[in-house]
Amino acid sequence: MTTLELMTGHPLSSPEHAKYAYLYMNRIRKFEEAVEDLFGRGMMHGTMHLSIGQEASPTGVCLALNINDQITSTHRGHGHCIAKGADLTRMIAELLGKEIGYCGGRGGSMHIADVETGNLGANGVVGGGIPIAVGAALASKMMAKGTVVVSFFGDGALNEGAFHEAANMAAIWKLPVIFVCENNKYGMSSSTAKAFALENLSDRAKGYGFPGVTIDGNDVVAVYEATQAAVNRAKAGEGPTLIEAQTYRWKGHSRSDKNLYRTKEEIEEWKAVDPIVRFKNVLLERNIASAEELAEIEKRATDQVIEAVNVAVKATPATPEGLVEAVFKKVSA
Amino acid sequence: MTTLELMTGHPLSSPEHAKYAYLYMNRIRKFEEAVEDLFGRGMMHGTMHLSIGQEASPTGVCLALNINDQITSTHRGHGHCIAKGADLTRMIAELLGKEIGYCGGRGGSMHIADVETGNLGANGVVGGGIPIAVGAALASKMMAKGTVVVSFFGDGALNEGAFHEAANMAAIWKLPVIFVCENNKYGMSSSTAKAFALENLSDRAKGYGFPGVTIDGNDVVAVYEATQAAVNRAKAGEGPTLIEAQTYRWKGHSRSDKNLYRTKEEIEEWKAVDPIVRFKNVLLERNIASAEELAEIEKRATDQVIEAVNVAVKATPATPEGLVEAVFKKVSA
Amino acid sequence: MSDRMLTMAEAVREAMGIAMEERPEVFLLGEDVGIYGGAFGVSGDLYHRFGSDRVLDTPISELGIVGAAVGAALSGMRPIVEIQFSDFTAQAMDQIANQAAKIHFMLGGGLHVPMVLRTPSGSGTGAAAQHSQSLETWFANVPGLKVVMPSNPADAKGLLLSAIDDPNPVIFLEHKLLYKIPGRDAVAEGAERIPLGVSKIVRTGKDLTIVATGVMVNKSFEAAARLEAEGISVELIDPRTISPLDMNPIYESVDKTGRLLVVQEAPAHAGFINEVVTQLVGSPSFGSLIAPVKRLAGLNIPIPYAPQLERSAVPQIDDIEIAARDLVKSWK
Amino acid sequence: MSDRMLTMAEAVREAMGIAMEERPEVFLLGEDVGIYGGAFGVSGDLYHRFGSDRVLDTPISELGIVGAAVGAALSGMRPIVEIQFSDFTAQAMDQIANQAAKIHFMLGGGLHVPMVLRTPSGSGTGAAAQHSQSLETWFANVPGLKVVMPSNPADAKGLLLSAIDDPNPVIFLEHKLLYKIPGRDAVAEGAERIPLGVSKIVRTGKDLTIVATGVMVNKSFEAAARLEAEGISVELIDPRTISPLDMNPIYESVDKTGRLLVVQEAPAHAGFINEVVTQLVGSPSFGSLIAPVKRLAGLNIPIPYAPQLERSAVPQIDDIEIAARDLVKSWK
Ligand SMILES: Cc1ncc(C[n+]2csc(CCOP(=O)(O)OP(=O)(O)O)c2C)c(N)n1
Ligand SMILES: Cc1ncc(C[n+]2csc(CCOP(=O)(O)OP(=O)(O)O)c2C)c(N)n1
Ligand SMILES: [Mg+2]
Ligand SMILES: [Mg+2]
Repeated sequence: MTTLELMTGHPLSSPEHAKYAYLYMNRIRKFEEAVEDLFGRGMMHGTMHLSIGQEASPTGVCLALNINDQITSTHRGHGHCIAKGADLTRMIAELLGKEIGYCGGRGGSMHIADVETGNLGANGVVGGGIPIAVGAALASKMMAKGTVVVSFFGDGALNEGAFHEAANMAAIWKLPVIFVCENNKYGMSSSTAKAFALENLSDRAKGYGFPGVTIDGNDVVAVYEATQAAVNRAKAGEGPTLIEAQTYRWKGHSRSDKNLYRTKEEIEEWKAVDPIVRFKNVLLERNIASAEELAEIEKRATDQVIEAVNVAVKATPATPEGLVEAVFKKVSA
Repeated sequence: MTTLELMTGHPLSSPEHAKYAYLYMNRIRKFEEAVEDLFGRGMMHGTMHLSIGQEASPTGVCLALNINDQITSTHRGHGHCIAKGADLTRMIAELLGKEIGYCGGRGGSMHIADVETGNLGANGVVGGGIPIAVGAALASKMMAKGTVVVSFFGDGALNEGAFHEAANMAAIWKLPVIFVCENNKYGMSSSTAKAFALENLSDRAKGYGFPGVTIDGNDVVAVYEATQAAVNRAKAGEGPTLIEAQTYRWKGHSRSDKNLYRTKEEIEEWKAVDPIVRFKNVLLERNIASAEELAEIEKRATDQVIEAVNVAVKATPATPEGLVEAVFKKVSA
Repeated sequence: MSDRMLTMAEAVREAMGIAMEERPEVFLLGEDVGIYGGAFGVSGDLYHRFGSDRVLDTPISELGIVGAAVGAALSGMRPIVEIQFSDFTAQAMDQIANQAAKIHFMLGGGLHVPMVLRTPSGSGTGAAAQHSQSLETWFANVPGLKVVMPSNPADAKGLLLSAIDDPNPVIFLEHKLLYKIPGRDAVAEGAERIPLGVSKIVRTGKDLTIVATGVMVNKSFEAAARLEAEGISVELIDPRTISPLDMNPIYESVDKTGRLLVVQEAPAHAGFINEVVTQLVGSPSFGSLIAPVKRLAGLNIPIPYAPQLERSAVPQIDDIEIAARDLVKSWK
Repeated sequence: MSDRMLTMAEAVREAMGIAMEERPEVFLLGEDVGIYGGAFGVSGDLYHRFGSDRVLDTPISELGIVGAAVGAALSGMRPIVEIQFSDFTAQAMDQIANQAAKIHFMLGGGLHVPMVLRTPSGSGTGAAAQHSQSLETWFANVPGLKVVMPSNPADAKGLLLSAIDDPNPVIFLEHKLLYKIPGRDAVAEGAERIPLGVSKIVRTGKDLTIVATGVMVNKSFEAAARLEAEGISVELIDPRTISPLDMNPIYESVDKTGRLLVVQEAPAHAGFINEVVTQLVGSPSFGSLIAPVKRLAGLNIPIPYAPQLERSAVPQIDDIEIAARDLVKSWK
């Protein structure tokens, strides 16, 4: 098991928090690199959507959440899942179609859910998780749980009817939900410049009557702070917030992407603002951690991912037995 | 045939325009009263959604349109249909299930379409016409028709995903479409206060990046002026406008409404701002028409509706023959 | 006549009330289910009994409503969704078919979606093509959904209580024509459940088996009563839940009668009743048939508005009577 | 091998290109159909050939996209919509089923909707439950839609040209597994149409009739080739359009073979192939059957992700071979 004690709090509130944040960003990065490698070596099936370059957003958001707080995630969801505290081995095992995988091999990358850490699941449907998050927030309110729900989604998802209907319901019922739009500039090949007639996508919140903020999504501190403010608002019964976290995906949309819709220069520009390097520099500048300590954390992240891969590769493949029975949950007598 | 020459222009630009506007508001009112009566006498089937109290909006909007401009309409669509120039006899005939009805008895109140006057149809689906209007506007742009499309819909429809997706597409492609939201304060029993967290519903346009205006929807002049401005914008290639026309339906939502969700006082308040009486007073105050002339127009409207009913009642009922063949348009060889 | 001769609307309301009393996590949400009492009056006074939190009026946002129910169901609640007309499940199909139906399986079994989606179905009210569809086939073809089509108030009550208990998403299709007429049988007091997945033999007979769904059960019952007079004895079976489908009573019946007529309101083409035919044809009871199986279904047309047109679009009692008589007389 | 051995992606692209050259009112819209060339590379270079107005990239808004196509179709254009995965027609079902399918009929015949909705369908790519469905039954049960399921590039080209010509909405389901493999037959040059509503006899035989749809036609063809070696002669029929459905070649075939196996990828329960069975059973050819009709279909489960699971979820060549052999050997 690679799961660690989950931490909550400002990434700069203590060296432990800082190292935790740094570790998690690195875990996500290393995990994604391992996934890419497994695909490249033909060990993995289906497709994949890597979030390399976007690690600050899940990490910063989840630092503002407790284990009972819930999230909904997306096709590009490995980072959300990891940041919320999922076990790397069971994640890799899922990607490899193993029995110990989070979905028993039935879901794959686009459907990983770790119920124990409050992850209601990645979702293969763009926008599909947003109404579900609102429903979870409704349950939180009805049951007076005191929890919040974060719905992660991309810029493209903002144009789905699902966002609209869910956002309005959250607004009128003042539900404890936070809409985190990871604006990585493209929905597949569709640039936000073409898909929106808005300066800031967070302006979309104006149409529903709740606040929208645009933040530097490659700055884990900014992400944390915006989320924490939204959590406070949600817990005070003031309703939802839309956070537009501006970021960038370094890799293609998925396996089949030829990157025809963007330039090499643009990709390079964004690589220059690597969220991991940026946070590292903050930690070094402020003397929160030494270069050696950070190198050690990077290595720990790598080791954890390698171990997860090793265990997962050796695990028993899922078998078709019982699939038909697995469709429905048994009615208890 | 009761169809008149259609007029375009400011309702106060000439006495003819003023009388035309007055006639049309009265035609709508009398038509709706006749429908209510036919229902009451058990001559009509299905359900009905009356727009009594809302006559200024279709009338004012359509004065800014030409016959080639298109509209999409709603379940509460008699007024839109009449204002766009449809034949009253064929409308009543449709409601009575007659062969000469606009839909040959296949559609009824919720589906009346008069292709010749550019009415793409009432729609039984809340929000259903909005994406269709955007598509018609896309065709107008692609074919360089120079026409505009108006989509009429209610306040309730603003919360459908259909509005959202259509509005954004219109915004990014700067399509010549005008969204006319007839805010009559309720979507069935659901008040705008409960269904929205917005002061003005026109603020919803802010989430898409095009203008939204809130107007007095019981003032035919205000409606015309707002529409004309939107038409100008649309024709200049500047894209859509959302017009929120504030109005009120005097009658229940449909047959089965017990009016439990609103007060008698509220209804009375709105009756006091009857759009027809208000326009009449303007015309009298400004000496645009005399009381006698206006009474004559009212009578003309009544007569036209009575004649339509008389002809329609006697017309041949639609028969089931050929229904199966009517599902598809014949493939031409 | 007992005072328990409820209408379907009353029976459904009673079941919801019982479930809400039994469990705090049960709640109803939908358009106009509150003070309005529901477009067809089904929720009635529940709003006054349970308050606006548990009888929750929503904006006109079907996709959002079903999504909210899915999310709430995943998080400890047990929502009952009312969609005002089954036609508007079209707006919500992603949440119904791609989310609710698949989550338990696809996410590995750790989550489940105890949600009931109730919605008025069918034609006969002059509401035309967008308010009159019978869409059960859509749901029946989606693995992960259970689909219930009660034909009478007594069944509706017991089946709905089971549906609410069920840890899986259940689509509950209520035929509009049944809302206002009392059923033939008294509705049981109390909270007795009728299990999902059990076909009901509505009347026994020996010459012909009719399998019908929804309001067609009632029409078939009338037709059978008429045929009785001429000595034709009809066995009528109502599957009640079409997913899962209980074929055994159908096999047994056909083994006895040798003749099968299947009846549904939905369009014939690719419609649900073909499932009954196909399962029968693939079963040993195939050998019991002494006549070709006959199908009666809605025409392949959108439901038209005018009453004379609307009637022609779906099977009527006469049609069932004629088809049944023909099957018995022509095949000995 | 001729250079006209195109893949399905190439054939579909060629048809679109021809139609766009023939008529200025034809245009393609959908997510990433432009410079990206389509999620499955189907639109390819059309963007460069016809420009961004006629190969129109849209936001991720399936309901809006189909609605825009409906509105454009009503107003003189002839849109081809690409929905990236057929699963996301769920988002657009209102515009598909409640609007496009009904407008011509419901509005009295004065308007019509010449729109083609193309979308990749089916499993086999490891994309799991929300990207692998076979939803043809939904569309086939909606009056007013034509539904095409090409099983090979040559048919796809000719059928798509007819679909674009058609004044009615056509749902065109392209199986993903066929996109990248060349068909067995060369694709004709030019713009020849293959009419909708005509079943194709893919191979003739005398012992058994197989009716299969989509990629199952190809799997059945392989199975038939294997069975040939053991002296079992299979007649294989591909309906190609399932709505309207051309049953005559199927009747004739069953009259000859006396045995029928129907095969589809979609889940069995309430699935389309039941229509074939039911029509047959209600026809005079019922009397020609010497064996019960057999059905092979997807399991009633969401499509799972892992390859070993995914394979088990839908019929494979072996399954078809075994079922076919069994039918012939067990029923003489
Ligand atoms: C409803 C739906 N439409 C289309 C797709 C295909 N698709 C998958 S991801 C994607 C782009 C999503 O863009 P965005 O929301 O910005 O997320 P990102 O991929 O950039 O993280 C598309 C179009 C889908 N999965 N679901
Ligand atoms: C998609 C959909 N959902 C629900 C309904 C049922 N319904 C018909 S009219 C109506 C209220 C519509 O309110 P609004 O848009 O404000 O129009 P108004 O009736 O006030 O003119 C509802 C809920 C419907 N016809 N379509
Ligand atoms: Mg994006
Ligand atoms: Mg309203």
